[in-house]
Amino acid sequence: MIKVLFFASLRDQLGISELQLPCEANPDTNSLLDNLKAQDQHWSKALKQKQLMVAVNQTIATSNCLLQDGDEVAFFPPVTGG
Amino acid sequence: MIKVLFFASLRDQLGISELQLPCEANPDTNSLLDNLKAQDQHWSKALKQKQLMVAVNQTIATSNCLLQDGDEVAFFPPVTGG
Amino acid sequence: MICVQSEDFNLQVEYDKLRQQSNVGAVVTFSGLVRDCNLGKSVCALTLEHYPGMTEKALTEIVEQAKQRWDILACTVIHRVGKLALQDQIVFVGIASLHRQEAFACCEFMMDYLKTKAPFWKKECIKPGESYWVDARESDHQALFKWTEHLNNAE
Amino acid sequence: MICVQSEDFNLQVEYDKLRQQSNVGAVVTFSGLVRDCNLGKSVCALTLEHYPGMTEKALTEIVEQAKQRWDILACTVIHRVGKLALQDQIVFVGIASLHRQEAFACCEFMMDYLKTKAPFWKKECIKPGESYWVDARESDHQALFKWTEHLNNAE
Repeated sequence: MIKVLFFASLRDQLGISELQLPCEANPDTNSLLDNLKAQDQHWSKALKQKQLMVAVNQTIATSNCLLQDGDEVAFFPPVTGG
Repeated sequence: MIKVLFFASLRDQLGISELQLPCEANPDTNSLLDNLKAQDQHWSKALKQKQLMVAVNQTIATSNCLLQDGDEVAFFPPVTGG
Repeated sequence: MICVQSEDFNLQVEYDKLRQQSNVGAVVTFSGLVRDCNLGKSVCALTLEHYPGMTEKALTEIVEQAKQRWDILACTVIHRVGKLALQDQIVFVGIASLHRQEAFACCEFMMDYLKTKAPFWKKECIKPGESYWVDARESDHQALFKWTEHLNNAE
Repeated sequence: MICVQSEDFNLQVEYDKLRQQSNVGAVVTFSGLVRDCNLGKSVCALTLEHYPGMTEKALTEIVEQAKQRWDILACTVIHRVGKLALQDQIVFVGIASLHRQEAFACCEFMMDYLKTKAPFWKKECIKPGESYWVDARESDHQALFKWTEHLNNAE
Protein backbone atom coordinates (compact mmCIF):
# COMPACT_ATOMS: atom_id res chain seq x y z
CA MET A 1 0.00 0.00 0.00
CA ILE A 2 1.00 3.60 -0.62
CA LYS A 3 0.04 6.16 2.02
CA VAL A 4 -1.15 9.39 0.40
CA LEU A 5 -1.44 12.69 2.30
CA PHE A 6 -2.94 16.05 1.34
CA PHE A 7 -2.32 19.36 3.07
CA ALA A 8 -3.70 22.88 3.36
CA SER A 9 -5.99 24.16 0.58
CA LEU A 10 -5.67 20.90 -1.37
CA ARG A 11 -6.93 18.91 1.61
CA ASP A 12 -9.82 21.35 1.99
CA GLN A 13 -10.70 21.02 -1.71
CA LEU A 14 -10.58 17.22 -1.65
CA GLY A 15 -12.23 16.97 1.75
CA ILE A 16 -9.76 14.28 2.83
CA SER A 17 -6.35 14.41 4.48
CA GLU A 18 -5.14 10.85 4.03
CA LEU A 19 -5.85 7.68 2.05
CA GLN A 20 -4.24 4.33 1.29
CA LEU A 21 -3.81 3.14 -2.29
CA PRO A 22 -2.88 -0.40 -3.34
CA CYS A 23 0.60 -0.58 -4.80
CA GLU A 24 0.45 -1.25 -8.56
CA ALA A 25 3.25 -2.63 -10.72
CA ASN A 26 6.19 -0.18 -11.08
CA PRO A 27 4.42 2.75 -9.51
CA ASP A 28 5.78 6.27 -9.64
CA THR A 29 4.53 9.69 -8.54
CA ASN A 30 3.21 10.53 -12.02
CA SER A 31 1.11 7.38 -12.30
CA LEU A 32 -0.11 7.82 -8.73
CA LEU A 33 -1.21 11.35 -9.53
CA ASP A 34 -2.97 10.13 -12.69
CA ASN A 35 -4.84 7.51 -10.67
CA LEU A 36 -5.95 10.13 -8.17
CA LYS A 37 -7.09 12.50 -10.93
CA ALA A 38 -9.10 9.64 -12.47
CA GLN A 39 -11.23 9.36 -9.30
CA ASP A 40 -13.65 12.03 -10.56
CA GLN A 41 -13.84 15.47 -12.14
CA HIS A 42 -13.52 17.25 -8.81
CA TRP A 43 -10.28 15.45 -7.99
CA SER A 44 -9.00 15.92 -11.49
CA LYS A 45 -9.48 19.66 -11.21
CA ALA A 46 -8.04 20.02 -7.72
CA LEU A 47 -4.91 18.04 -8.60
CA LYS A 48 -4.32 19.81 -11.89
CA GLN A 49 -2.89 23.00 -10.32
CA LYS A 50 0.38 23.90 -11.97
CA GLN A 51 2.36 24.45 -8.78
CA LEU A 52 1.35 21.22 -7.04
CA MET A 53 4.22 19.98 -4.89
CA VAL A 54 5.01 16.33 -4.16
CA ALA A 55 7.01 14.82 -1.31
CA VAL A 56 8.03 11.17 -1.17
CA ASN A 57 8.86 9.84 2.28
CA GLN A 58 8.96 13.42 3.57
CA THR A 59 11.40 14.70 0.99
CA ILE A 60 10.39 17.05 -1.84
CA ALA A 61 10.42 15.31 -5.25
CA THR A 62 11.39 17.70 -8.02
CA SER A 63 10.73 15.21 -10.84
CA ASN A 64 8.89 11.92 -11.33
CA CYS A 65 9.91 9.51 -8.61
CA LEU A 66 9.72 5.69 -8.44
CA LEU A 67 7.67 4.34 -5.55
CA GLN A 68 7.56 1.12 -3.59
CA ASP A 69 5.21 -0.56 -1.17
CA GLY A 70 4.98 1.31 2.12
CA ASP A 71 6.03 4.69 0.75
CA GLU A 72 4.42 7.89 2.01
CA VAL A 73 3.51 10.37 -0.73
CA ALA A 74 2.22 13.85 0.07
CA PHE A 75 0.64 16.36 -2.30
CA PHE A 76 0.31 19.99 -1.35
CA PRO A 77 0.11 23.52 -2.74
CA PRO A 78 3.20 25.77 -2.71
CA VAL A 79 4.30 26.33 0.84
CA THR A 80 3.80 29.69 2.52
CA GLY A 81 5.70 29.44 5.78
CA GLY A 82 8.20 31.79 7.39
CA MET B 1 42.83 79.18 10.01
CA ILE B 2 42.24 75.54 9.15
CA LYS B 3 41.61 73.13 12.03
CA VAL B 4 43.42 69.83 11.45
CA LEU B 5 42.61 66.65 13.37
CA PHE B 6 44.36 63.27 13.56
CA PHE B 7 42.86 60.04 14.85
CA ALA B 8 43.82 56.56 16.03
CA SER B 9 47.22 55.17 14.96
CA LEU B 10 48.03 58.32 12.97
CA ARG B 11 47.55 60.50 16.06
CA ASP B 12 49.75 58.12 18.04
CA GLN B 13 52.48 58.27 15.37
CA LEU B 14 52.38 62.07 15.17
CA GLY B 15 51.97 62.51 18.91
CA ILE B 16 49.34 65.21 18.37
CA SER B 17 45.58 65.12 17.93
CA GLU B 18 44.84 68.64 16.72
CA LEU B 19 46.53 71.71 15.26
CA GLN B 20 45.63 75.00 13.59
CA LEU B 21 47.21 76.01 10.29
CA PRO B 22 47.02 79.48 8.75
CA CYS B 23 44.88 79.53 5.63
CA GLU B 24 47.04 80.03 2.51
CA ALA B 25 45.85 81.26 -0.87
CA ASN B 26 43.52 78.75 -2.63
CA PRO B 27 44.12 75.90 -0.21
CA ASP B 28 42.99 72.35 -0.87
CA THR B 29 43.43 69.01 0.90
CA ASN B 30 46.40 68.01 -1.27
CA SER B 31 48.37 71.22 -0.55
CA LEU B 32 47.47 70.95 3.13
CA LEU B 33 48.80 67.39 3.22
CA ASP B 34 51.98 68.50 1.43
CA ASN B 35 52.51 71.24 4.01
CA LEU B 36 52.08 68.76 6.83
CA LYS B 37 54.50 66.28 5.26
CA ALA B 38 57.03 69.10 4.90
CA GLN B 39 57.14 69.54 8.69
CA ASP B 40 59.81 66.85 9.04
CA GLN B 41 60.78 63.34 7.99
CA HIS B 42 58.70 61.71 10.70
CA TRP B 43 55.54 63.50 9.58
CA SER B 44 56.34 62.84 5.96
CA LYS B 45 56.52 59.12 6.63
CA ALA B 46 53.42 58.92 8.83
CA LEU B 47 51.28 60.82 6.31
CA LYS B 48 52.54 58.86 3.31
CA GLN B 49 50.42 55.76 4.03
CA LYS B 50 48.54 54.69 0.95
CA GLN B 51 45.16 54.26 2.61
CA LEU B 52 45.11 57.59 4.45
CA MET B 53 41.55 58.91 4.68
CA VAL B 54 40.58 62.59 4.67
CA ALA B 55 37.38 64.21 5.93
CA VAL B 56 36.49 67.84 5.31
CA ASN B 57 33.98 69.35 7.70
CA GLN B 58 33.13 65.85 8.93
CA THR B 59 32.43 64.39 5.50
CA ILE B 60 34.77 61.90 3.80
CA ALA B 61 36.58 63.46 0.83
CA THR B 62 37.24 60.92 -1.91
CA SER B 63 39.34 63.27 -4.06
CA ASN B 64 41.19 66.56 -3.66
CA CYS B 65 38.90 69.12 -2.05
CA LEU B 66 39.04 72.94 -2.00
CA LEU B 67 39.25 74.48 1.48
CA GLN B 68 38.33 77.79 2.99
CA ASP B 69 39.08 79.64 6.19
CA GLY B 70 37.47 77.94 9.20
CA ASP B 71 37.26 74.46 7.66
CA GLU B 72 37.89 71.34 9.75
CA VAL B 73 40.09 68.74 8.05
CA ALA B 74 40.70 65.33 9.60
CA PHE B 75 43.27 62.72 8.57
CA PHE B 76 42.98 59.13 9.74
CA PRO B 77 43.84 55.54 8.87
CA PRO B 78 41.18 53.24 7.36
CA VAL B 79 38.31 52.87 9.80
CA THR B 80 37.78 49.60 11.67
CA GLY B 81 34.43 49.98 13.41
CA GLY B 82 31.45 47.68 13.56
CA MET C 1 18.65 23.96 17.33
CA ILE C 2 15.45 23.31 15.38
CA CYS C 3 12.02 23.69 16.88
CA VAL C 4 8.47 23.54 15.51
CA GLN C 5 6.20 24.70 18.31
CA SER C 6 2.92 26.43 19.11
CA GLU C 7 4.50 28.39 22.00
CA ASP C 8 5.98 31.83 21.51
CA PHE C 9 9.74 32.36 21.63
CA ASN C 10 11.91 35.03 23.24
CA LEU C 11 14.51 36.80 21.11
CA GLN C 12 16.85 37.58 24.00
CA VAL C 13 16.90 33.97 25.22
CA GLU C 14 17.74 32.70 21.73
CA TYR C 15 20.36 35.41 21.20
CA ASP C 16 22.05 34.65 24.51
CA LYS C 17 22.33 30.99 23.50
CA LEU C 18 23.77 31.90 20.10
CA ARG C 19 26.52 34.12 21.53
CA GLN C 20 27.76 31.67 24.17
CA GLN C 21 30.95 30.66 22.36
CA SER C 22 33.80 33.09 23.01
CA ASN C 23 34.79 33.30 19.33
CA VAL C 24 31.42 34.56 18.10
CA GLY C 25 31.93 37.90 16.36
CA ALA C 26 28.59 38.29 14.60
CA VAL C 27 25.01 37.32 15.32
CA VAL C 28 22.27 37.89 12.75
CA THR C 29 18.65 37.25 13.69
CA PHE C 30 15.50 37.24 11.61
CA SER C 31 12.04 37.44 13.14
CA GLY C 32 8.88 37.11 11.07
CA LEU C 33 5.70 38.69 12.46
CA VAL C 34 1.99 38.57 11.63
CA ARG C 35 1.27 41.80 9.73
CA ASP C 36 -2.10 43.55 9.87
CA CYS C 37 -2.25 43.69 6.10
CA ASN C 38 -1.26 41.30 3.33
CA LEU C 39 -1.68 42.07 -0.37
CA GLY C 40 -4.14 44.82 0.44
CA LYS C 41 -6.40 42.70 2.64
CA SER C 42 -6.59 43.45 6.34
CA VAL C 43 -5.72 40.45 8.49
CA CYS C 44 -7.03 39.72 11.98
CA ALA C 45 -5.42 36.34 12.68
CA LEU C 46 -3.35 33.57 11.13
CA THR C 47 -3.36 29.81 11.39
CA LEU C 48 -0.22 27.89 10.52
CA GLU C 49 -0.40 24.28 9.43
CA HIS C 50 2.58 22.03 8.88
CA TYR C 51 3.41 18.48 7.76
CA PRO C 52 4.55 16.86 11.00
CA GLY C 53 7.60 14.70 10.54
CA MET C 54 8.58 16.16 7.21
CA THR C 55 8.99 19.65 8.66
CA GLU C 56 11.59 18.60 11.22
CA LYS C 57 13.36 16.40 8.65
CA ALA C 58 13.44 19.18 6.08
CA LEU C 59 14.74 21.72 8.59
CA THR C 60 17.44 19.37 9.85
CA GLU C 61 18.62 18.79 6.29
CA ILE C 62 18.71 22.45 5.40
CA VAL C 63 20.65 23.34 8.56
CA GLU C 64 23.22 20.66 7.65
CA GLN C 65 23.42 22.05 4.13
CA ALA C 66 23.90 25.58 5.45
CA LYS C 67 26.66 24.43 7.81
CA GLN C 68 28.50 22.86 4.91
CA ARG C 69 28.20 25.95 2.80
CA TRP C 70 29.08 28.58 5.40
CA ASP C 71 31.49 28.63 8.29
CA ILE C 72 28.98 29.21 11.06
CA LEU C 73 29.26 28.60 14.80
CA ALA C 74 25.60 28.19 15.77
CA CYS C 75 22.20 28.13 14.10
CA THR C 76 18.71 28.28 15.59
CA VAL C 77 15.44 27.83 13.71
CA ILE C 78 12.07 28.17 15.45
CA HIS C 79 8.82 28.02 13.50
CA ARG C 80 5.48 28.35 15.18
CA VAL C 81 2.31 26.46 14.18
CA GLY C 82 -1.34 26.82 15.18
CA LYS C 83 -3.33 29.98 15.68
CA LEU C 84 -1.50 33.31 15.86
CA ALA C 85 -2.74 36.84 16.51
CA LEU C 86 -1.72 40.13 14.90
CA GLN C 87 1.93 41.10 15.56
CA ASP C 88 2.68 37.65 16.96
CA GLN C 89 6.06 36.16 16.19
CA ILE C 90 5.89 33.43 13.51
CA VAL C 91 9.45 32.41 12.80
CA PHE C 92 12.96 32.95 14.15
CA VAL C 93 16.27 32.24 12.48
CA GLY C 94 19.48 33.13 14.32
CA ILE C 95 23.03 32.59 13.08
CA ALA C 96 26.32 33.09 14.94
CA SER C 97 29.64 33.21 13.10
CA LEU C 98 33.14 34.69 13.23
CA HIS C 99 32.44 37.32 10.57
CA ARG C 100 29.26 39.07 9.49
CA GLN C 101 29.12 37.96 5.85
CA GLU C 102 28.55 34.29 6.70
CA ALA C 103 25.86 35.11 9.27
CA PHE C 104 23.93 37.37 6.88
CA ALA C 105 24.15 34.98 3.94
CA CYS C 106 23.24 31.93 5.97
CA CYS C 107 20.30 33.61 7.73
CA GLU C 108 18.87 34.87 4.45
CA PHE C 109 19.35 31.47 2.84
CA MET C 110 17.51 29.76 5.71
CA MET C 111 14.61 32.19 5.41
CA ASP C 112 14.38 31.78 1.63
CA TYR C 113 14.27 28.04 2.19
CA LEU C 114 11.63 28.28 4.91
CA LYS C 115 9.47 30.40 2.62
CA THR C 116 9.69 28.14 -0.40
CA LYS C 117 10.47 24.56 0.61
CA ALA C 118 9.59 23.86 4.23
CA PRO C 119 6.06 22.43 4.51
CA PHE C 120 4.23 25.23 6.33
CA TRP C 121 1.00 26.81 5.14
CA LYS C 122 -0.66 30.00 6.33
CA LYS C 123 -4.40 30.56 6.51
CA GLU C 124 -5.31 34.19 7.03
CA CYS C 125 -8.48 35.24 8.81
CA ILE C 126 -9.79 38.52 7.39
CA LYS C 127 -12.87 38.67 9.61
CA PRO C 128 -14.45 36.27 12.10
CA GLY C 129 -15.50 33.16 10.19
CA GLU C 130 -13.83 34.22 6.93
CA SER C 131 -10.39 32.90 6.16
CA TYR C 132 -8.40 31.85 3.14
CA TRP C 133 -5.15 30.06 2.36
CA VAL C 134 -2.29 32.38 1.51
CA ASP C 135 -0.93 32.06 -2.02
CA ALA C 136 2.79 31.60 -2.48
CA ARG C 137 4.58 34.72 -3.61
CA GLU C 138 6.45 34.47 -6.88
CA SER C 139 9.19 36.67 -5.37
CA ASP C 140 9.85 34.04 -2.72
CA HIS C 141 10.56 31.43 -5.36
CA GLN C 142 12.87 33.80 -7.15
CA ALA C 143 14.66 34.41 -3.86
CA LEU C 144 15.51 30.73 -3.47
CA PHE C 145 16.50 30.47 -7.11
CA LYS C 146 19.42 32.82 -6.50
CA TRP C 147 20.95 30.29 -4.10
CA THR C 148 20.55 27.29 -6.37
CA GLU C 149 21.85 29.33 -9.28
CA HIS C 150 24.85 30.19 -7.13
CA LEU C 151 25.31 26.51 -6.34
CA ASN C 152 25.14 25.53 -9.98
CA ASN C 153 27.64 28.18 -10.97
CA ALA C 154 30.02 27.04 -8.26
CA GLU C 155 30.02 23.48 -9.46
CA MET D 1 17.43 55.89 16.01
CA ILE D 2 21.17 56.47 16.02
CA CYS D 3 23.29 56.26 19.12
CA VAL D 4 27.03 56.38 19.85
CA GLN D 5 27.45 55.41 23.47
CA SER D 6 29.77 53.79 25.99
CA GLU D 7 26.87 51.97 27.70
CA ASP D 8 25.83 48.46 26.71
CA PHE D 9 22.57 47.87 24.83
CA ASN D 10 19.82 45.28 25.19
CA LEU D 11 18.71 43.34 22.11
CA GLN D 12 15.18 42.69 23.36
CA VAL D 13 14.56 46.35 24.16
CA GLU D 14 15.72 47.42 20.68
CA TYR D 15 13.74 44.64 19.02
CA ASP D 16 10.56 45.56 20.88
CA LYS D 17 10.92 49.16 19.67
CA LEU D 18 11.48 48.03 16.08
CA ARG D 19 8.37 45.85 15.96
CA GLN D 20 5.95 48.41 17.41
CA GLN D 21 4.22 49.28 14.12
CA SER D 22 1.44 46.85 13.29
CA ASN D 23 2.53 46.41 9.66
CA VAL D 24 6.03 45.13 10.47
CA GLY D 25 6.45 41.69 8.93
CA ALA D 26 10.20 41.24 9.23
CA VAL D 27 12.88 42.33 11.69
CA VAL D 28 16.56 41.65 10.99
CA THR D 29 19.12 42.40 13.67
CA PHE D 30 22.90 42.35 13.58
CA SER D 31 25.04 42.28 16.72
CA GLY D 32 28.80 42.54 16.63
CA LEU D 33 30.74 41.12 19.58
CA VAL D 34 34.33 41.24 20.86
CA ARG D 35 35.93 37.93 19.83
CA ASP D 36 38.68 36.26 21.82
CA CYS D 37 40.79 35.92 18.70
CA ASN D 38 41.45 38.14 15.69
CA LEU D 39 43.76 37.21 12.80
CA GLY D 40 45.39 34.54 14.95
CA LYS D 41 46.15 36.80 17.90
CA SER D 42 44.34 36.25 21.18
CA VAL D 43 42.51 39.33 22.38
CA CYS D 44 41.77 40.28 25.99
CA ALA D 45 40.09 43.66 25.54
CA LEU D 46 39.19 46.28 22.96
CA THR D 47 39.14 50.09 22.99
CA LEU D 48 36.97 51.90 20.48
CA GLU D 49 37.76 55.44 19.45
CA HIS D 50 35.58 57.62 17.26
CA TYR D 51 35.51 61.08 15.68
CA PRO D 52 32.86 62.87 17.74
CA GLY D 53 30.55 64.95 15.61
CA MET D 54 31.47 63.28 12.33
CA THR D 55 30.29 59.88 13.56
CA GLU D 56 26.75 61.04 14.27
CA LYS D 57 26.65 63.05 11.05
CA ALA D 58 27.89 60.12 8.97
CA LEU D 59 25.42 57.70 10.55
CA THR D 60 22.49 60.08 10.06
CA GLU D 61 23.39 60.45 6.39
CA ILE D 62 23.73 56.73 5.80
CA VAL D 63 20.39 55.99 7.48
CA GLU D 64 18.75 58.58 5.20
CA GLN D 65 20.43 56.99 2.20
CA ALA D 66 19.25 53.53 3.27
CA LYS D 67 15.69 54.75 3.72
CA GLN D 68 15.69 56.14 0.21
CA ARG D 69 17.02 52.94 -1.23
CA TRP D 70 14.85 50.44 0.65
CA ASP D 71 11.28 50.50 1.80
CA ILE D 72 11.91 50.12 5.53
CA LEU D 73 9.70 50.93 8.49
CA ALA D 74 12.28 51.46 11.23
CA CYS D 75 16.06 51.47 11.62
CA THR D 76 18.23 51.47 14.74
CA VAL D 77 22.01 51.87 14.85
CA ILE D 78 23.93 51.69 18.13
CA HIS D 79 27.73 51.78 18.21
CA ARG D 80 29.67 51.63 21.43
CA VAL D 81 32.91 53.48 22.14
CA GLY D 82 35.45 53.24 24.94
CA LYS D 83 36.83 50.14 26.61
CA LEU D 84 35.12 46.80 25.97
CA ALA D 85 35.76 43.34 27.38
CA LEU D 86 35.71 39.94 25.66
CA GLN D 87 32.26 38.95 24.35
CA ASP D 88 30.93 42.46 24.93
CA GLN D 89 28.50 43.86 22.40
CA ILE D 90 30.11 46.43 20.07
CA VAL D 91 27.48 47.33 17.52
CA PHE D 92 23.79 46.81 16.84
CA VAL D 93 21.87 47.37 13.62
CA GLY D 94 18.17 46.53 13.52
CA ILE D 95 15.82 46.96 10.56
CA ALA D 96 12.05 46.50 10.43
CA SER D 97 10.20 46.22 7.12
CA LEU D 98 7.15 44.69 5.47
CA HIS D 99 9.12 41.94 3.73
CA ARG D 100 12.35 40.20 4.61
CA GLN D 101 14.43 41.09 1.54
CA GLU D 102 14.52 44.81 2.36
CA ALA D 103 15.40 44.18 6.00
CA PHE D 104 18.28 41.82 5.12
CA ALA D 105 19.70 44.03 2.38
CA CYS D 106 19.44 47.22 4.42
CA CYS D 107 20.96 45.69 7.55
CA GLU D 108 23.91 44.26 5.62
CA PHE D 109 24.42 47.55 3.80
CA MET D 110 24.46 49.45 7.10
CA MET D 111 27.05 47.08 8.54
CA ASP D 112 29.25 47.27 5.43
CA TYR D 113 29.09 51.04 5.74
CA LEU D 114 29.90 51.01 9.45
CA LYS D 115 32.93 48.79 8.80
CA THR D 116 34.37 50.90 6.00
CA LYS D 117 33.23 54.51 6.22
CA ALA D 118 32.07 55.41 9.71
CA PRO D 119 34.94 56.91 11.75
CA PHE D 120 35.49 54.24 14.41
CA TRP D 121 38.83 52.64 15.22
CA LYS D 122 39.54 49.56 17.27
CA LYS D 123 42.59 49.07 19.44
CA GLU D 124 43.06 45.49 20.58
CA CYS D 125 44.75 44.59 23.82
CA ILE D 126 46.56 41.25 23.50
CA LYS D 127 47.99 41.27 27.03
CA PRO D 128 48.04 43.85 29.83
CA GLY D 129 50.00 46.87 28.61
CA GLU D 130 50.31 45.60 25.04
CA SER D 131 47.83 46.82 22.47
CA TYR D 132 47.77 47.66 18.78
CA TRP D 133 45.47 49.35 16.30
CA VAL D 134 43.45 46.93 14.20
CA ASP D 135 44.18 47.03 10.47
CA ALA D 136 41.26 47.43 8.09
CA ARG D 137 40.30 44.22 6.37
CA GLU D 138 40.44 44.24 2.60
CA SER D 139 37.28 42.12 2.54
CA ASP D 140 35.36 44.89 4.31
CA HIS D 141 36.21 47.32 1.55
CA GLN D 142 35.15 44.82 -1.07
CA ALA D 143 31.89 44.36 0.80
CA LEU D 144 31.02 48.03 0.49
CA PHE D 145 32.11 48.08 -3.14
CA LYS D 146 29.28 45.71 -4.05
CA TRP D 147 26.72 48.34 -2.98
CA THR D 148 28.30 51.23 -4.85
CA GLU D 149 28.72 49.00 -7.89
CA HIS D 150 25.04 48.18 -7.66
CA LEU D 151 24.23 51.90 -7.44
CA ASN D 152 26.38 52.70 -10.44
CA ASN D 153 24.78 49.96 -12.50
CA ALA D 154 21.32 51.17 -11.56
CA GLU D 155 22.02 54.69 -12.70
